[in-house]
Amino acid sequence: MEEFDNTMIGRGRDAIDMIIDPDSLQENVIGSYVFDPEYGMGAVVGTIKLEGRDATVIANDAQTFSDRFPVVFGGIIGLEEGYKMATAVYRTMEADADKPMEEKRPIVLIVDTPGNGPGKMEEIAGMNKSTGSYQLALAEARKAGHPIVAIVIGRAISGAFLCHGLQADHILALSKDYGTMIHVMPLTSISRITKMDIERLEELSTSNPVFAAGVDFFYKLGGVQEVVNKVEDMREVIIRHINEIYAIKAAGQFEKLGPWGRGLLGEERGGRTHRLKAMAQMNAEYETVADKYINA
Amino acid sequence: MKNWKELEASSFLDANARERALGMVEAGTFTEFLNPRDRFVSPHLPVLGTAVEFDDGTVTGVGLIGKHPVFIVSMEGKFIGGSIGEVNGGKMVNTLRLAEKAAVQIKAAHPDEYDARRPLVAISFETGGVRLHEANAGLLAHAEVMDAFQDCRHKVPIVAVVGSKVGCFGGMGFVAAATDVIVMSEEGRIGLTGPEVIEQEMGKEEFDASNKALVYRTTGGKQKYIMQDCNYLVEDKISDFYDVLAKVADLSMQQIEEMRRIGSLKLVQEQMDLVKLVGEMQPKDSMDLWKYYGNESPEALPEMSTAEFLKVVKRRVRK
Amino acid sequence: MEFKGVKREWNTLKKDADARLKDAAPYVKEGKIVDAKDTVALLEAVIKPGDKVNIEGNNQKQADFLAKCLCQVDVKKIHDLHMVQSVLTLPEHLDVFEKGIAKKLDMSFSGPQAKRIAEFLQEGKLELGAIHTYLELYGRYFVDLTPRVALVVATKADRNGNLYTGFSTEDTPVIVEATKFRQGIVIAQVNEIVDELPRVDIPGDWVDFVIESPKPFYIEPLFTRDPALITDAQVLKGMMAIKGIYAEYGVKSLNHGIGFDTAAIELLLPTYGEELGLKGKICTNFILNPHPTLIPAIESGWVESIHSFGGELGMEDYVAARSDIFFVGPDGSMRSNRAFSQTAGHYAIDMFIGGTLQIDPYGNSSTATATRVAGFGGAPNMGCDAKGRRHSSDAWLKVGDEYGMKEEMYGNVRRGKRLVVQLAETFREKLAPGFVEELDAFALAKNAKLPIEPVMIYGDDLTHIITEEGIAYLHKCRSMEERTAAIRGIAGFTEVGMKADPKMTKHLRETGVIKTATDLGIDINRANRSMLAAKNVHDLVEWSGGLYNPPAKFRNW
Amino acid sequence: MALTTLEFEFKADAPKSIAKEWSHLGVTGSGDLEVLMERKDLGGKTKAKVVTPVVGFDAIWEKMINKFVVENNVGDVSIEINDDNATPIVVYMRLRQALAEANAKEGEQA
Repeated sequence: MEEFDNTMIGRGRDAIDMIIDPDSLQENVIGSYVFDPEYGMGAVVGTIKLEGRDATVIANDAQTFSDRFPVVFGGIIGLEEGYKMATAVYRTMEADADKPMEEKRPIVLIVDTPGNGPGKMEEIAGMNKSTGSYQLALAEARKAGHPIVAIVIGRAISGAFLCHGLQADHILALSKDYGTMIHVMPLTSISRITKMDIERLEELSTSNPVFAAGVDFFYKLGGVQEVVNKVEDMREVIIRHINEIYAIKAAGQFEKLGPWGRGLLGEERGGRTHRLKAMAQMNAEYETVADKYINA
Repeated sequence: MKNWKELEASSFLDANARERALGMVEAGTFTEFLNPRDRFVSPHLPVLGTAVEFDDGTVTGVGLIGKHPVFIVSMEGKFIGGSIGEVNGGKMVNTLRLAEKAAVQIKAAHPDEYDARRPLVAISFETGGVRLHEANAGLLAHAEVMDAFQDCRHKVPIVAVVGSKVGCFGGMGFVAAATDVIVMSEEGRIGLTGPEVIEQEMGKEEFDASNKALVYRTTGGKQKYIMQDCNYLVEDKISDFYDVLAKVADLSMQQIEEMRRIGSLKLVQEQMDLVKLVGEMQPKDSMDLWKYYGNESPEALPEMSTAEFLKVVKRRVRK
Repeated sequence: MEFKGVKREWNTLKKDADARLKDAAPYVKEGKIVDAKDTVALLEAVIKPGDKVNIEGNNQKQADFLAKCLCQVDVKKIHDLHMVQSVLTLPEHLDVFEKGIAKKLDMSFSGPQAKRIAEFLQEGKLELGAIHTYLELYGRYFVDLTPRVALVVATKADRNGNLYTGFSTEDTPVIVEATKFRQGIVIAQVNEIVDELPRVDIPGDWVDFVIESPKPFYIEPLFTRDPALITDAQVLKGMMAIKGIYAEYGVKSLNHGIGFDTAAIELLLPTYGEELGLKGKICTNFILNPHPTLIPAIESGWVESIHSFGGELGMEDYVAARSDIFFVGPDGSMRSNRAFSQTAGHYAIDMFIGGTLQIDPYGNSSTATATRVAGFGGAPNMGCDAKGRRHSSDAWLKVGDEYGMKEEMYGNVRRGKRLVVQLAETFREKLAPGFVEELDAFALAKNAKLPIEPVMIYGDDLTHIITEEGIAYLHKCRSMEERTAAIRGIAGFTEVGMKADPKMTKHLRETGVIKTATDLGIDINRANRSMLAAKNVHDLVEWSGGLYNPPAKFRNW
Repeated sequence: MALTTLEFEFKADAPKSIAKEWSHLGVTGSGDLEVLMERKDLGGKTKAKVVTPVVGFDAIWEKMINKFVVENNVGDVSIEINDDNATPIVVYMRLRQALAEANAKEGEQA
C-alpha cells in the first residue's frame, strides 16, 4: 500500500480541532446531558461551535482500546460506541426540541472507522442493535431538520460507514491523496470470497464504480457529495454544506438529501442508473393493481 | 408449485423466496412486482461471469391479510447468498415506499377505517448483507432502506420474518434490528458478524464456526427470544409465520411500537443496561446469560421443541 | 536323514523387547501408567531406528496424542521408521516423514492427507510400500508387516493396562494381537484411567503402557449425512435402486457405502420401499456403521441386524437402546470391530452399493484423482465377488444365473455372484464427468510411480451401474463389447456416453440390459425431497425418540 | 469471464404448447437453474435461450434441451434459462417440473 505522510487516518481528534471554532469542543456535553467519559471511548461526542453556532460532533477515536470489549480498538465501533453515538443524536434532538427547524443545530460526523465490533460477546448482546439504533437516530434527526454532514477523513469501511456516515444529509470526503478509504471490502478479499479473478477485477474496477474501492467511485455513485481536496478546506466546505442543507430543508426538499438524495445524485452522475428504472416499473405495476388493495 | 394450503403446511426453512412470499399473505392475493417475466436482472453480474436471476434474488409484491395490504420483500438465499445489490436493493427500498404511499391512499380513501386497513410490511430476510459483486451499490441501498424505515415509523408496521437457511447477517442484521416486530423460528439467525469472521478475529478456541450448536446459541431464534431481540418464536411452518403477521396486522400502532428494541432514547438506555451487564459478566457463551435470566439448566433449552421451550423459558426482563 | 538346523537363538524378539521395556521402566508411575508429559521419552526408549511402527489411525478414532508425541522424538535417536497403519488422517501422520523420523509407508486410506502423500512421493520424502484394502493390510500384519511398536487408542484403561475400546473399537484388536503375539510393544493412549472398566476389550497383559491423554482422542463423525443436503437427483437414483435392484433381486444382506446417494436410499425405505411392499423382503441385515440416516428404517421395523466397523458420534445411546439390532456387549454398549465387519462384508452379504467418482468404458471405477493418493479403505473387500463364498442365497443365485458369460467362465457348475453396484451421476458438481475414457487413476499411478493403477472396484466385479439415465445390468452382458455399450448407454452426455450407438442402446433396453426410470415405471416428477422419511437432522432426532444426539456441527438449533 | 448466452431452436414431432400464458420455476442457485416458459406462436417450434457461466458445454445444452423438447413434444414455447452450473439431470428434472407447472390448473399442484 502507498504511504501517505499527510494522512488523517487515526486522527479523529485532530480533525475536530481543524474544523471547529478554536477551542470550542465541550467533550461529553450535549445540551444539559453529560456523558460518562469512560464509556465507549472509541467514539468522541460533544458540542462544538461553527462560526459561533452550536453543533454536535461525533467522531471516531482510533487511539483507544477497551478492557471490557477487547475487539474494540483502532476506531472500531463497538457496542458501547454505537449506543453512545445514538445517545448523542437523541440528546441533540432533545436540546433543540422546542426550536423551529431552521434553528435546529447541525451534527458533524467525522468518519474514520474500519468496522463494527466483530466479537462473540458483541453477537450475544446484539451488535446489530447498537449500530442500528445509531442509524435510526440519525435518520430521525435528519428528518426533524438537523443538518447532518459527514466527512470521511480516513477509513469508511462497509457496515461501519453505514452506521457512521451514510445517514447524513451530505457526505464529504478528503481526496484519495490523503489515503482516504471508502469501500465494503478490498478487491483482494472480494476476489477470495467470490473466487473471481483478481486481475479481471482490477481491470473492471477502473471502469465500474459499483464494486471498485475508493472516494472517486463513491462520488460517481452519488455516495459522496463533494471531494475535499485539501485538509485546510474541511472547515469551510462543511460550513458551506450545512448552510446549503438548511436552505434545502427550509424549501421542504428533504428528498434531495440523505440516502434518497444520494440515489438521485448517483443517477445524475451515471453511477447507479438501474435502480430508478426498476422502481419506476414497480410503481407502474402497483398503479394497475392499487385499487384492489386500497379498497379491499 | 404447491397450492396455498399445502404451502401453509410446509416448512418455512425449506421454502424458496417466492413460496414464502405467497405463503405470507392470503390465498390468491399476491401480486408480484418486477416478476421473473420482467427480467430485471442485475446489470453488474454478467461482466463478472456470475449467473443472474430474473428477480435478482428478491421477490417483492403485495398481498392481503383481511383488509390489510401486506407488502412483501422475500430474499432468496440460494442466489448469491441472498446478497443485496443495486436492483434488488432498489426493489426492497421501493416496496417500503409503496407501502407508505398505500398508507396515504388508504387514509384518504377510508379516513375512519385506517387501523382496519393499515398496510403492513413483511420482510423475509435471507441474506449475508451486501453483494460483493456490486458492493458499493449494495451498501448505499442498505442506507436507503434504513431511511425508508424511518419514514414508515408510526404509520406502517414493519415485520422482520427470519427462518431461512442463510439467516440475516451483515448490514441486513441491523436492518432487521430496526424493524418494529421480529418473528423467528429456532432455525432462524440474526447477527452482524458471521461465524467465520468471528472465528477469524478471535481464533478457533474462542469461537469455532463449524460448531453449529454454538453458532445457533449465539445468534439463533431461541437466543434472540431470550434476549427479547425477537418478539415471536414460532415453529418452522409457513402458517405459523402467517398467523403472527395476521395477529400483528390487527394490533394497535401503540402495541406495535412497544415491541421495538431500538429507535428511541429510552430503548437505547435499556440496551445500554444490557451492554453494561455483558461488560461486567464477560459471558463465554450465551448460556451464561440464559442462566442469569433464571433458566436453571440452560443446556436443556436448545434440545426442547419450540412449544416446550416457550412454556419454560425465562427471558430478559424489559423495563 | 540328518537333522541339521541353523545355529541361532530362538527368542531374540523377546529379549529385544525386554531390553526396551527395561529402558522404559523409569517412566512407569504405577502399574502400567505413564504420565502424559513423559510420553516422548517413553517413545524414545522403546522405538529403534527402522522399526515397523503402527499409529492407530482408523477411519474414525485417532491416537492423536501419541501421533503428536512421535513427531517430537529426537530424529538422531529415531529415524527411518516404517509406518504400517490403516488410515492417515492427521497432519502428524505425515509430519513424521517430513522430519525424517519415518521413511516408508504401508497404508489403506489417507483422506485429508491424500494430496500431501502425493507431494511427498514426488519429492522423495516418502517411500510407499503399497496401498491396501483394510483386510489385506490386517492380513499382512500377520505376515510381513507386523508392527514392532503399536501406538493404539482406547476410551478407558485401568492401571493394569486392561482397555475398554467400547463403541469405537474399530482396528484396536487386530493391531494389538499382531503386535503383542510377535513380542512387540503396545502403548495405549486413553481418555480416562479408571478403577473399574465397563468391560475388558483388550486384556491388560497384551498392553505395556497406558497414558491418559491431555484431551480426549480425536474422532470424526464420518458417516453422518444431513438429509437436508440430499438432492432431487439423489432421490431419483435411490428410487431406481430400490425398484430396479433391491426389489428385483430381493437383496436382504448388504453394505451401504458412505455418501448422500446411499443416505437417500436409507431414507426412502420407510416411504417408497413401504409403498412397494418391500418390508421384510429387502434390507434386513446390514454390515454398516451406525448411520443416523438409517434410524427411520430401523424404527419402522425394516432392519433385523447391523454389525459395525466402527461407531458413529452421537449414536451411542440409540444403539445401546436397540440391542436386538446392533451388537451390544453385556455392559450395554456396542463393540465395533473393523476386521470382523470387513470379513462379514466380504463373505456374508449379497450386495455392496456405493457412490463413485469415475467409471471407464470397461466398468472400472475409481475415486482417485491425478494428484491425490487417497487409497481404498474397505470398499474393495465388499465391492468384489468373494470367490471363497460357498453358501447361497436367492439374490446371489439370481445374479449368478443371469451372468451372461457363465458358460465361458463357469462351465456347467452353478455359481452365484455378489451384487456390486455403483451409483454415479453423469456429471457431478462443477460439471466433472462421472464417465471417462481413462480413469485419473492412470495419471496418478504415473505421477506417484505406483506399479498398478489404484482402481477401487474392478470392472469384472461390477454388476450394476445406476445413473439418472438408467441402470446398466452389466453382469448380463455376454462380451466386453456389450458391456462397454451398456455403460455408454447410461453415460448421458459425457464423452463416454456420446459414443453410444442409439440402435445398440435401444437393443439393450429391449433385452433388459439397460432399464431407464420410465422402463422401471418410475414417475420422475415424484422424485423429489418430499419422498424422504426425514428432511433434516432434527427429524432424525425425532425418529430416534430423542436417543440420537447429533454432534454440534450437524445441529441447526 | 462474462456470461455465455446460447440460443437454440427445436422441433418436436407432435408439438403442443403450454396451458398457461407463462410460468416460472426454480432458483439460480449453485448447481441449479431457473426456467421461464412462455406460450408463443412459433409455428410449432420451441425457442430456447440459456444464460450460463459455464464454458464449453454449448453442444451439450443443445442436446439436453432437444431431448426434453422431443421426448415431451413441446412446441410454440419460448424457454429461457438462467443457469449456475446445473448438471444434466438437474436441467432435465427442472425442465420437466417447469412443464408440469406450466400445464397445471391455477391453484392446483403440479
